[in-house]
Amino acid sequence: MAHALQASLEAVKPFLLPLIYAVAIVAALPLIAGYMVLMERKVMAHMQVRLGPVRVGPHGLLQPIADAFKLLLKEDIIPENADRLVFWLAPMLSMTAAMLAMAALPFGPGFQIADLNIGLLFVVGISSMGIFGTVLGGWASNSHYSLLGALRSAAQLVSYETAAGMAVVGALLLAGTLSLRNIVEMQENTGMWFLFVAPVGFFIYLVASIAETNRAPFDMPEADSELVAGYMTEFSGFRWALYFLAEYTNMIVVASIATTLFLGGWLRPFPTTHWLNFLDWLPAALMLGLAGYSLYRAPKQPVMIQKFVMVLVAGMFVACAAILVAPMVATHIAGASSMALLVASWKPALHGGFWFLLKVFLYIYLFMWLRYTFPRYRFDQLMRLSWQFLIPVSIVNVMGIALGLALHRQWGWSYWVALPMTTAITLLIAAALARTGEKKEKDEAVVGEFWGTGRDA
Amino acid sequence: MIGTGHYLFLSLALFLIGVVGVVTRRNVIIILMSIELILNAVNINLVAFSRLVGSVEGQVFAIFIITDAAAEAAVGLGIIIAFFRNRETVLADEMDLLKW
Amino acid sequence: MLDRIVFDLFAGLAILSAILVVTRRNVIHSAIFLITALLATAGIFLQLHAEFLFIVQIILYVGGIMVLFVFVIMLVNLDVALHQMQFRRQWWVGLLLAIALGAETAAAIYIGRLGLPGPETAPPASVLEPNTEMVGHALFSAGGYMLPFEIASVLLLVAMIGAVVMAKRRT
Amino acid sequence: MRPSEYFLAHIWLVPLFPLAASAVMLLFGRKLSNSLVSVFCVGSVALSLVYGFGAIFQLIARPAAERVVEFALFNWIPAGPMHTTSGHLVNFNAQWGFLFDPLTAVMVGIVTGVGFLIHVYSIGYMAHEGGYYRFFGYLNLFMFSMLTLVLANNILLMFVGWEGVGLCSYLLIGFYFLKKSAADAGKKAFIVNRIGDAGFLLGIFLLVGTLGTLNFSELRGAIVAGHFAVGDAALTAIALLLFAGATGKSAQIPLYVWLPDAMEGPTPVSALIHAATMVTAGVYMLVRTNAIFAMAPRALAVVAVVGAVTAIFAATMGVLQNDIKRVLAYSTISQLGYMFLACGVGAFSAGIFHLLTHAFFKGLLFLGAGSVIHAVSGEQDMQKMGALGGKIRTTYLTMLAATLAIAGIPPLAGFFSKDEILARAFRANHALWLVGWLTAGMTAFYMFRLLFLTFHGTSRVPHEVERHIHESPSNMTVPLIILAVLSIVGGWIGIGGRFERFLEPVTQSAPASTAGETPEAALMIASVAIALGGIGLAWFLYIKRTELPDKIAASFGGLYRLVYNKYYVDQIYDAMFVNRTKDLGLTLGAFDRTFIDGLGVDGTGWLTRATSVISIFWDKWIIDGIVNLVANVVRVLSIPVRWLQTGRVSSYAGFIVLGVLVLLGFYLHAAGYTLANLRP
Repeated sequence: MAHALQASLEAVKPFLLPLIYAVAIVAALPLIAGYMVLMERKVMAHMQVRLGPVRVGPHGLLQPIADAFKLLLKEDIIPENADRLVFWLAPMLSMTAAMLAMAALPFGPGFQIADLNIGLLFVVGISSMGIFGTVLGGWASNSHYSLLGALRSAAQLVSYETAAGMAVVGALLLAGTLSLRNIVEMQENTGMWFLFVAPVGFFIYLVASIAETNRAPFDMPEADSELVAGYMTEFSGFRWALYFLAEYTNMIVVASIATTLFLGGWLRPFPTTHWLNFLDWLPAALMLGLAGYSLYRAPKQPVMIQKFVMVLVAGMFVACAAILVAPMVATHIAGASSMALLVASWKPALHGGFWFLLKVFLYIYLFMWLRYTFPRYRFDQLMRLSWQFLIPVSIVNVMGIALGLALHRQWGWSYWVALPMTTAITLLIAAALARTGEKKEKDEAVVGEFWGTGRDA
Repeated sequence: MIGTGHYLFLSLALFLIGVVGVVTRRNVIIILMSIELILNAVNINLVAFSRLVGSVEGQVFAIFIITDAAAEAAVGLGIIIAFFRNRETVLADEMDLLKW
Repeated sequence: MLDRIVFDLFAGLAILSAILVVTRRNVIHSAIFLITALLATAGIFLQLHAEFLFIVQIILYVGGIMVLFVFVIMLVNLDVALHQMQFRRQWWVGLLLAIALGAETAAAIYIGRLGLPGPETAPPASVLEPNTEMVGHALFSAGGYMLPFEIASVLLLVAMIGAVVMAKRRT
Repeated sequence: MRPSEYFLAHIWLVPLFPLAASAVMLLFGRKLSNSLVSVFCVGSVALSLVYGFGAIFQLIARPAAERVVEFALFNWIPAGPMHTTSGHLVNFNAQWGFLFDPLTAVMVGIVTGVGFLIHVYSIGYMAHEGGYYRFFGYLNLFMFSMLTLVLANNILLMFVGWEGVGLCSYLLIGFYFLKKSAADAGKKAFIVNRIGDAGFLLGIFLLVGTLGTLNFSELRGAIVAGHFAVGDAALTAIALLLFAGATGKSAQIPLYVWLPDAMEGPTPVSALIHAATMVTAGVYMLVRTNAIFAMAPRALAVVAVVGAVTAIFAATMGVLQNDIKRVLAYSTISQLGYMFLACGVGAFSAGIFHLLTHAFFKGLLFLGAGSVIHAVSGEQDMQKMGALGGKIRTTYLTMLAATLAIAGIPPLAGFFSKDEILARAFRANHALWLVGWLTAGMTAFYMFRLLFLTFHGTSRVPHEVERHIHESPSNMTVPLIILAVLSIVGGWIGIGGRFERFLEPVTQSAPASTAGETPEAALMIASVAIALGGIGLAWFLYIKRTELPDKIAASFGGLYRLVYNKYYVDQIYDAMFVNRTKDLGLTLGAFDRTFIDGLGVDGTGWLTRATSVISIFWDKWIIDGIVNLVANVVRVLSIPVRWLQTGRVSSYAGFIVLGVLVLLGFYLHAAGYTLANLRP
């Protein structure tokens, strides 16, 4: 009996850690998403010289919780003669796709659910299935706005996936592997993030990822001013919340991919240059700084409880700082005791996680920044950008990197001569393309007139 | 344990379902989908045999077949759109201009 | 054991959703079930240690072709089509033919079962590892399938142009 | 030919420039802008002007003995050996060749010079007309034909030009072909010319038969070689036939009727074709072939008489015309009569001389008339003019010069030439002189009548027209001035018989003027006197006592009406020829309808129809029967196939499945499997 239990435990063991991670991610995601919303609203507010939500909790810190409750308690409306099955299926599809993509992402050296040998393709493919959530949802709710939004988003996603895919291929060539973990390690060996080796690819991916997550200035599918709320028009309450969640999860996913491919995943800047080692102290310093700021804000709070909360937050930051510092100082304090060694062994995990999340959130912050800076594109302009600029440039980029690597490996050029040179060539071609594109601005793009969303849209 | 036979029967089943779809349905789009089913059945066969033989070539062929499927779908759907514009229908047995 | 479960799961899912594809009245539903069937097939591929094919199936079929299908369905969506007769008048003929063919093929396979070595004789999964690299080599090595690959790319190009030409609105 | 004489060597280019220009115009003219058209055409004419005058000067530069240039571009009609009626074996060969001698020089000078001036004038005159390019295309075509006519070295090539100018005249008279009168006038001109040309052609045939050559330079030699006596019947016949052609082209009795109507064409056309150049072709032809006429005194007598009669006859008609251009037309006819009179009395050079001066002042008169018409916005009736002298001064002065010239007032051009002619006529026959003399008086009278009615007296111009009476643009007035100068000084080249001597090489065979003193001075005074008399009468009637003309008209009612209606000649012609021809046509038409169509064609048709009944039966029952049988067989056979070919995708797919089924079964069977193998 006990033996069988033992055996079954043995059988389960390899799945144990991944299960824990998965549960953790699934549990944490909604919260993170909620706070991303809050962050977005705050950023928007400050960019527009407002305060943003401040009512619920100190600085509106509890706003997301309130929103979540509101959404959960709302009535769940399914419109008349909508296609019930699909209407029910669509939001889940989006959410599932987004969540599933998370499975292969390495948040830290050890912190990864499954290190697939096709990890990158897996993430790309799975997240590409998110389209169906949008399209089917738009179709199912059987409303013109929704259908139009759905069609638009389908077209948009398909076209920008191509560009993003080609951009990813660029980094793929550099890494020579599909396993995300190995990609990061590859960057560690190179001693340089791929951002600096293949900048063109990174920027293409940046633009494409914005379009893929339907965010301004590419938020055609849910352009509020044109199509009420696009494919989400008929959704409300919990289903709508699912879409919302999926959207922000997608943001995290694309940000993580970008981080992993171009920004060196969990690595600190220039991981192998030793005179920069002091950067290891940066996380702790940052935490302490934040703690100081919240302490400084604390007396300014109007209500007693809020003052209290602020102090609490400060304390939290200090604790984080302590946790981050501990592994680095453990050996110095407690000598080479086993305990100290154990603590010290946490360092890569903790710091890696910190750096990864930091980069991810910076990337997302960039999204928000762009959103409040640029006006919305016209649909045909959007399509033209993808088909007539991004995709050609990304293809050229792939060829350039391949050429550079060939020069490096076959002809033994220096890595740091070949790749910058090819990058320069790529940039030149891109500039030429941009020039011709401007000339073509006048006549309507084929896609635009095909979808009737040309000038008149 | 699963032998190659299982995969063969699976692909046979999918293939037959596809055939039934092609032969019996009137909606062209569904006919195209059934064709995709048939192609998938073929792919399963190929992969199963490549596993059996221990050579990767079967998978290569499967990739080629997927490429073909993509091309075929693109052209087929293009034809359907063009036809729909002219005749306002997608029913296969109304596409009988050949008859005359 | 686990292998068995996985296979039965995916195979059952594939066959079930395939049947639904052929029988549904609403085209969109058929499309959704086709997606399911394709995903199940992908699962089968995965079980056959063809990871690359698995992801190609998902990216190309599900992420590409099926999007195209759904797209066209929405463009061509006809409410009248829903109320028309979905099957041809001689549907039973087709059914009979299919069943006959199935019986015959099944018999053939059953007869030839002895020619098929059992799973135990099949080479270990490691033979096909690392899968992606092997496929890549087979595709791109000059001795391998380079030429067919290029031809396939030309085919895709031609198909693309053809599709555009046919679907573009004549103005 | 000397190497220095570039222009003489390239004389053949002169007609080519206008030909090229006209080709361009008539092919692509529609697409060209007016300015471009004018540049093309006037430019081409200017080029031929340069080449023409260059040639003339180089010809004059030669010593008098060698002033003949003849050469052929290519053999045109090499007919081979033939027998003449006089039994000579000659090798007939008509070349496309050019003859350039003093006579040609004069003609080329006139054609290119006056032609160029009139082209320039037309730029202004036609500026606001439709078919600008068409007009200039025709005009250049005319230049080509006329130059070919005068440059030809044989009658056949001359005839080509002759017909060419006829065609252009027809096209240009009918330029406003939407106007019925214009179209009719064109047709009339063409048909009347055909009559004359018929004579001309016969003359050419007879000439070929008699002399076996058509080259001008060989005529004299051939005549000498043929030992023809003076007054030889054949030569007389030839001469008369050629003269018939001349009467057609140069509007002599009885074929003059087309010229007045030809005034329907644009005024520059009247000036160039129907005053200066084309109508004088007849005279030129006579002088060209003077070798023949010299051998045919009877013919010459006919020419002289016809010329004299035409002169006075036309003059009388001109007296009562009110249409300014028609007056000029009749005046032209009568002046041509003068020229023929000159030729008739053997004064060929005098004829050419008058032709030259006449080209100047008559061209000027027409252009002036055009300018007047232009000024009073299209009015041609002199009754509605008057007192224009002050308003369009340049036109008035130039026309005054021309009128004086034509009236024969010394020292203007007309005086010299006309006086020459009268003198020679007096020498030949006093009656002829008398006629010429009277004509001179009438000419002076009606020309000044025209002048007074148009420019003097009280204005009878309607007010709305009067408001915008204006002088023509400079590109119209400049040619007027140049021509005025020419018609003043143009006659002086004849002083002391220089002109006659210049023409010697051509007219040498003219019968020496019968000796015997002629009172040159007296004749001179007489002609001047009658000219002045005519002028005075005109002044008296149309300035002094303006009411008189109507009184006179009333008192001589019958005569007046007779003359006013041009002696009813047109009506007579209609009655005699035109209507008879029509009747003949109708009769023939009726014959065709009844006999040819009715009996022949329809009858045959009916017969065929009748016989075809049989073949109908055959086709219907036998042929078609077989065809239908085959078709039916095929149809019956095709029923099962049609059942298979549903044309539906799905069913074809079904058949494919069936095929797979059968094939697989076959293979299994071939592999020797049976259901027994299914047993485990």
